[in-house]
Amino acid sequence: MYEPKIIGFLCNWCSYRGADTAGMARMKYPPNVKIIRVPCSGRISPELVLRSFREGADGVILLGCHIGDCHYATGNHRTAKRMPVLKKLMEYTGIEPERLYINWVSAAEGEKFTTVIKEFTETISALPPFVETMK
Amino acid sequence: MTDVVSVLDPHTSHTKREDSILLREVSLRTPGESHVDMCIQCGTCGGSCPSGSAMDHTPRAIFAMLRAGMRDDVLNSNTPWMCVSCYFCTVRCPQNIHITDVMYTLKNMSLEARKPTMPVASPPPTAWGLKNSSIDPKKYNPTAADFSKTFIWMVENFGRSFEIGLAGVHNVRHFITRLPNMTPMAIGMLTKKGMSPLPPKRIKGMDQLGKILQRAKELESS
Amino acid sequence: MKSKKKPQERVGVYICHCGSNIAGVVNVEDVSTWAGKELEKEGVVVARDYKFMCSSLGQELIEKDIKEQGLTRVVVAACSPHLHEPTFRNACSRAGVNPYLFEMTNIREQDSWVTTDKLEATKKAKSLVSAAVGRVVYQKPLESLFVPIDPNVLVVGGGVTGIQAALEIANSGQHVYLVEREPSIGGHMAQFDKTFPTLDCSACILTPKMFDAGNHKNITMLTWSEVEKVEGYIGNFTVTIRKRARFIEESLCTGCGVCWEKCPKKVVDDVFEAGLGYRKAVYTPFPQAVPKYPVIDHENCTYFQKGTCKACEKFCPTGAIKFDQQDEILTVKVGNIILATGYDLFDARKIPNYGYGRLPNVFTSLEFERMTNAAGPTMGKVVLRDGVTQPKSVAVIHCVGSRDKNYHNYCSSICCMQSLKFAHLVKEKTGGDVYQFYIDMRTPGKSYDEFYQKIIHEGVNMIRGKVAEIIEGEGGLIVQAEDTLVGKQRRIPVDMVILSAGLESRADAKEVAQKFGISCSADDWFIERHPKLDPVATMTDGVFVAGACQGPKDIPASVAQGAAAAARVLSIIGQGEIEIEAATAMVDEITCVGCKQCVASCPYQAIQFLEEKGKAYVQEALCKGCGTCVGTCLPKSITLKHFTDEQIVAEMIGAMRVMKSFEMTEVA
Amino acid sequence: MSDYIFYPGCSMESSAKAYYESVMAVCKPLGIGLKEIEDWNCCGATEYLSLDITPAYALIARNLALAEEQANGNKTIIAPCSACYLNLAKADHYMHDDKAFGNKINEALAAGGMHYTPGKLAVRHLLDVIINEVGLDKVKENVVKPLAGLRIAPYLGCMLPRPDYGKRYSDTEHPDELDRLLSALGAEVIDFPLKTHCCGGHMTQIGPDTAFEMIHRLISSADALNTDVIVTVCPMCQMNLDAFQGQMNNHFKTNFKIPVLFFTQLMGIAFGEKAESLGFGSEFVSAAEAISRVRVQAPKPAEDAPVAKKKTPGLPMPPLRTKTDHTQEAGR
Repeated sequence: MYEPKIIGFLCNWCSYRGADTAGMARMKYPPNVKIIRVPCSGRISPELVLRSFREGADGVILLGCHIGDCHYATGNHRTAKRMPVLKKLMEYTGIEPERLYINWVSAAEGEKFTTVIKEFTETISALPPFVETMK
Repeated sequence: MTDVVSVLDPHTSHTKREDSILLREVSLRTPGESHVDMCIQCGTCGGSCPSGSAMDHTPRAIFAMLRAGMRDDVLNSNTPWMCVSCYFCTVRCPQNIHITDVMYTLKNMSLEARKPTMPVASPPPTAWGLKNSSIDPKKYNPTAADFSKTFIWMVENFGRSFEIGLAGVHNVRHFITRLPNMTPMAIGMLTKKGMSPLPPKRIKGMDQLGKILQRAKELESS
Repeated sequence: MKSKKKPQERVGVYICHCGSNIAGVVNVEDVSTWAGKELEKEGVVVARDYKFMCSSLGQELIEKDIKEQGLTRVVVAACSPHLHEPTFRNACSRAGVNPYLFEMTNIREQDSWVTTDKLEATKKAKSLVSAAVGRVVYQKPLESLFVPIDPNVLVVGGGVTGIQAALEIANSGQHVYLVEREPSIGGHMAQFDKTFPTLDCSACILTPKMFDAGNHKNITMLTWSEVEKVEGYIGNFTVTIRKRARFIEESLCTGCGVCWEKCPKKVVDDVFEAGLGYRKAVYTPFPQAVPKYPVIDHENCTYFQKGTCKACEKFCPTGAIKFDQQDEILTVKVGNIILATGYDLFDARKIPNYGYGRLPNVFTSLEFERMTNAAGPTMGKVVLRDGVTQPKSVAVIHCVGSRDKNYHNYCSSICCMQSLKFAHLVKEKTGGDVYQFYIDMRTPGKSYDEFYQKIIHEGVNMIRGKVAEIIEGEGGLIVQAEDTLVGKQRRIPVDMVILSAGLESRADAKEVAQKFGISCSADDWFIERHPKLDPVATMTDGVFVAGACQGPKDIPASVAQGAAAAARVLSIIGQGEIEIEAATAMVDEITCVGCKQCVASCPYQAIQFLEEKGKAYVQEALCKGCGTCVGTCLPKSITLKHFTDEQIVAEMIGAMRVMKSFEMTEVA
Repeated sequence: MSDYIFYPGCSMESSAKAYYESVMAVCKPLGIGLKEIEDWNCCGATEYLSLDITPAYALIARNLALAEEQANGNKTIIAPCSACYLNLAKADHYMHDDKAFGNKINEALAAGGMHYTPGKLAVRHLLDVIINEVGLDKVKENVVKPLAGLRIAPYLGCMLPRPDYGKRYSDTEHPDELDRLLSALGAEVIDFPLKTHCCGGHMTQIGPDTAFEMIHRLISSADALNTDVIVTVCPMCQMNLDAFQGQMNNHFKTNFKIPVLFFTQLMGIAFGEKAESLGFGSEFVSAAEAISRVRVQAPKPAEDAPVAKKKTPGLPMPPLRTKTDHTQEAGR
């Protein structure tokens, strides 16, 4: 059993605060996800996701505001369009598309945040380490 | 000097640990997420219950007793046995507690507490002969449990139930004085409804069903 | 994305114990020693742990180290940056380090509070510190831009909260646009007869405030109006308001009331009279309405629907009726916005077992408020639905739709006191029996519990139990509940039932939140910036919330919030100018290929395309720093300051460095 | 004609033969093909659950496993008895909801060489299928003898609308499905306030006094509303209200005589089927008189019609919630 390394890109306005909400409610989740705060999920370019894998991540989770709730009005619309394409590309190049996960978590949804993190960590744990798949 | 604890009501001497054990046991034995620990004692269940008047404690009180770890009192109560499974409490409960399902669990537990002297898959005795148990047979109304047992005895032997036999056996045992009252109805069942007084034909897969139930019982007790 | 040679920086790392909040789970001493040793090659020269980094002593520690050790970068591992990032940025700034050379990492909300295993938590803290150190060396000093603040203010919602906020601001000499959806300001408070616990007359205390607001030289009142669009940012909002056609020429109308006297069309008034009374098709909701001008409800007006009637026009002495009036679209410039949009009453018809809507003599709290109001549909008489019979016994049911996972999980906070008030009013007006069905009596507040005791003394029957069902029977209604203190089911026959329905967020709360760029909680209440310390601000600078739109509240709390929001706005106006986002995007003109993808992606139209150069250009004052353009730019020509690829990659490498080193030690 | 898997349940073989016959008679014209599960066993009613939870669910699940085996491409099990319907639905729900529990039950089934995939089949009651699959238009097409003038109290009992795991009914306390169906047959449908209250269930056997109390509440309420016939969807409800009406009368010294029929029996009448083929005559309180009125379509005696209350100009009532209200909320 290995400890998967997961990079979590979280929107500063919603999901990062959702993670804070989970903390304030003392909900528990596995420590594998390393959270990187970004102003908006739309900031994350496909290259950054791929770079995470190159630097040794086993999974990448990208959490933004619910569609319609974006702090910047439409930043997350880009995420919603961009990331499914990236997943297809990953599949094409032989990276399991499950290694990238996109969801919307608001500042109030501490519980949803916890569930999402738990489930994603489980998913990634079930996969072999990323470096092994690339051999 | 008298020990302070000894003069207190026995329930107050429960440790917190014991209390939560009972609540957790009920929760674990109920399928799905029963939310039994979430009760806020609002009384919606007790107010909704159509057979509440026949219960010695309202369902709400039972939940409080579970929380207090009052195992014997809960398992001696007739409350679960009076439940008619109308699900009013379940859909109205503001805390989404699956009250009807919890009542089934409590019935299971209540019978289990009497198990050493009680064969299951046969027409059961009317008196329990409980000697080494804290369960008080006098406080306990065995009619309901008995009805369940008679019913199951039929299912386990034929694969199907038949009402007239069931009602007959049951009433002879428990409501012998009501029989004169019942006779016209029984005759009606036979004549008007054309029901047969004989047991139903056994299902073909009786062997298979027996094996399944046997395995299920093992799983239950494990 | 090519990382240049690592800059030589002197980094200070500070680990906060936060009392036992962090130190109780994370081994902070271990983290700081580790950082001092293992991260030395990353530039760490000082690593300390301290009980409370946010205390003045903790801040002084940083300032001292900057001066004495010549730190060029600072990392604090403590709580969420949403709480203390400004604190530490200021500390750095005081000691001469640009605030953007500071990085904060969250080892409380996102580590010690969410991780059970102490070793795991310590390891995660190390990983987070390593990430922050990795990033901070790539951070660049940034200078903030300052923009002037427009002193005008927009207040949305003309209930008691909005009126209070508007008056506070207007009295200080600033101009306020007060927008109200209904024909008159006043809100829910105008509908009530008495207020708890003092039982003073609601109208008597509200109408003077309404009058003041209506006549204030600094308040532009826009009733029968709604905000359509909000653009801009703190200090510089442009707001588009639709002023719906009243079909009344305000400059001519004297409010004499002839029009509604003569109007032949009677309509059930489901807003102000809560469905219990009638109004005409041309109406003011109530006699003391502010402004005094009526509106014509064109959906019900005979002329608009059938083409003939015009009774109002015929009788209007000043010729103020204008059937051809059109909606007006106004654009106003404001610097700050206060939302005070209030609440909706829970729809009691959703609870089938209470029979509201099916059983005539089941009333909601708002209906009963109108019934007891001397100016209401029954002239203040408490009667059954037939309009004449006085009930001999009344049941008041608490927590209708509140504290119930099937409807709303929260406590509506006002219903206990409101129900006790109803009990008093029924007793006073009919002398009948009153039964209060409650789950828990919640009377926190000045003089509230004393009021409860007074009501018990008046002989009200208190039954602790949530009502299971209300059915017709025994010539009236039967209320069935468990009296939980007795442990028995009770069936109590009464003539009338009042449902103390809970408060819920406005049906369009989500839309409104989107319009103003703020967020809603799971129950659709507007979310404040901090539940304790910043209750009226929101995550969007310049937009404030006050009153029941943020959560259930009684009148005193709403008024206090209205005033609080006004104070916050005035303090911003007093500053004259405001710092805006320094982390803006920037185009590298050398690599830009002029594809214009970024122009289309920008939510703020902040990116211009310079035709003559064939390059994109970011207008910094408009850029809000979301970085969507960066994610879109194919040749990677756009950088978002403070969130550059270099910084993000360094952060992730830093984080994973620790995970890797641990794996190795575990294997070894 | 679409096919459904059919689980009749024990009562249909004995006390509720009338239900069985009438179900068969009305399903045909509605295009509902019923394929009975071969060698099904009793669902255990509420009794087995009281005794031993795991075997109880295993007992129910055997039927689900048989149905899955014999499904032949069909996805829906129709159970006409409310208790059977709920038990089957409940087993499916919990096996799906609580994975560990589902595995346990499947482990028991494996002892008999069987398996059920939770969530594979939809368990539905006949009423729900008629309303939501077949549709009332199709029902109306088949009506040749409208039940005009017959005042019916629709009575659903508990286990159909509650807890309603599949969210198939409009409400858990005042659903309108049966009302709409009976209206489509041309009957005069009473807004029966106790339509989902309890019939007494097994209390007739274990605590008759309580049961009589509950039956009395239902029957007297129906009587106060000038009901000609109470219509049920469940053999247990029918039995309790019909067969125990006499004993209840003795207990309370009352003399109610309200016939209690299955909804399919009245559907059959409206569809022009012969009363004999619909199991009429097997009820304790004879429905002959009530039905004869429909057959000759005699107008109702004036004095029986409800006296319209003179409307005084009272306070307005809130409007009733509509279907659109429900759907709009679901969207919120």
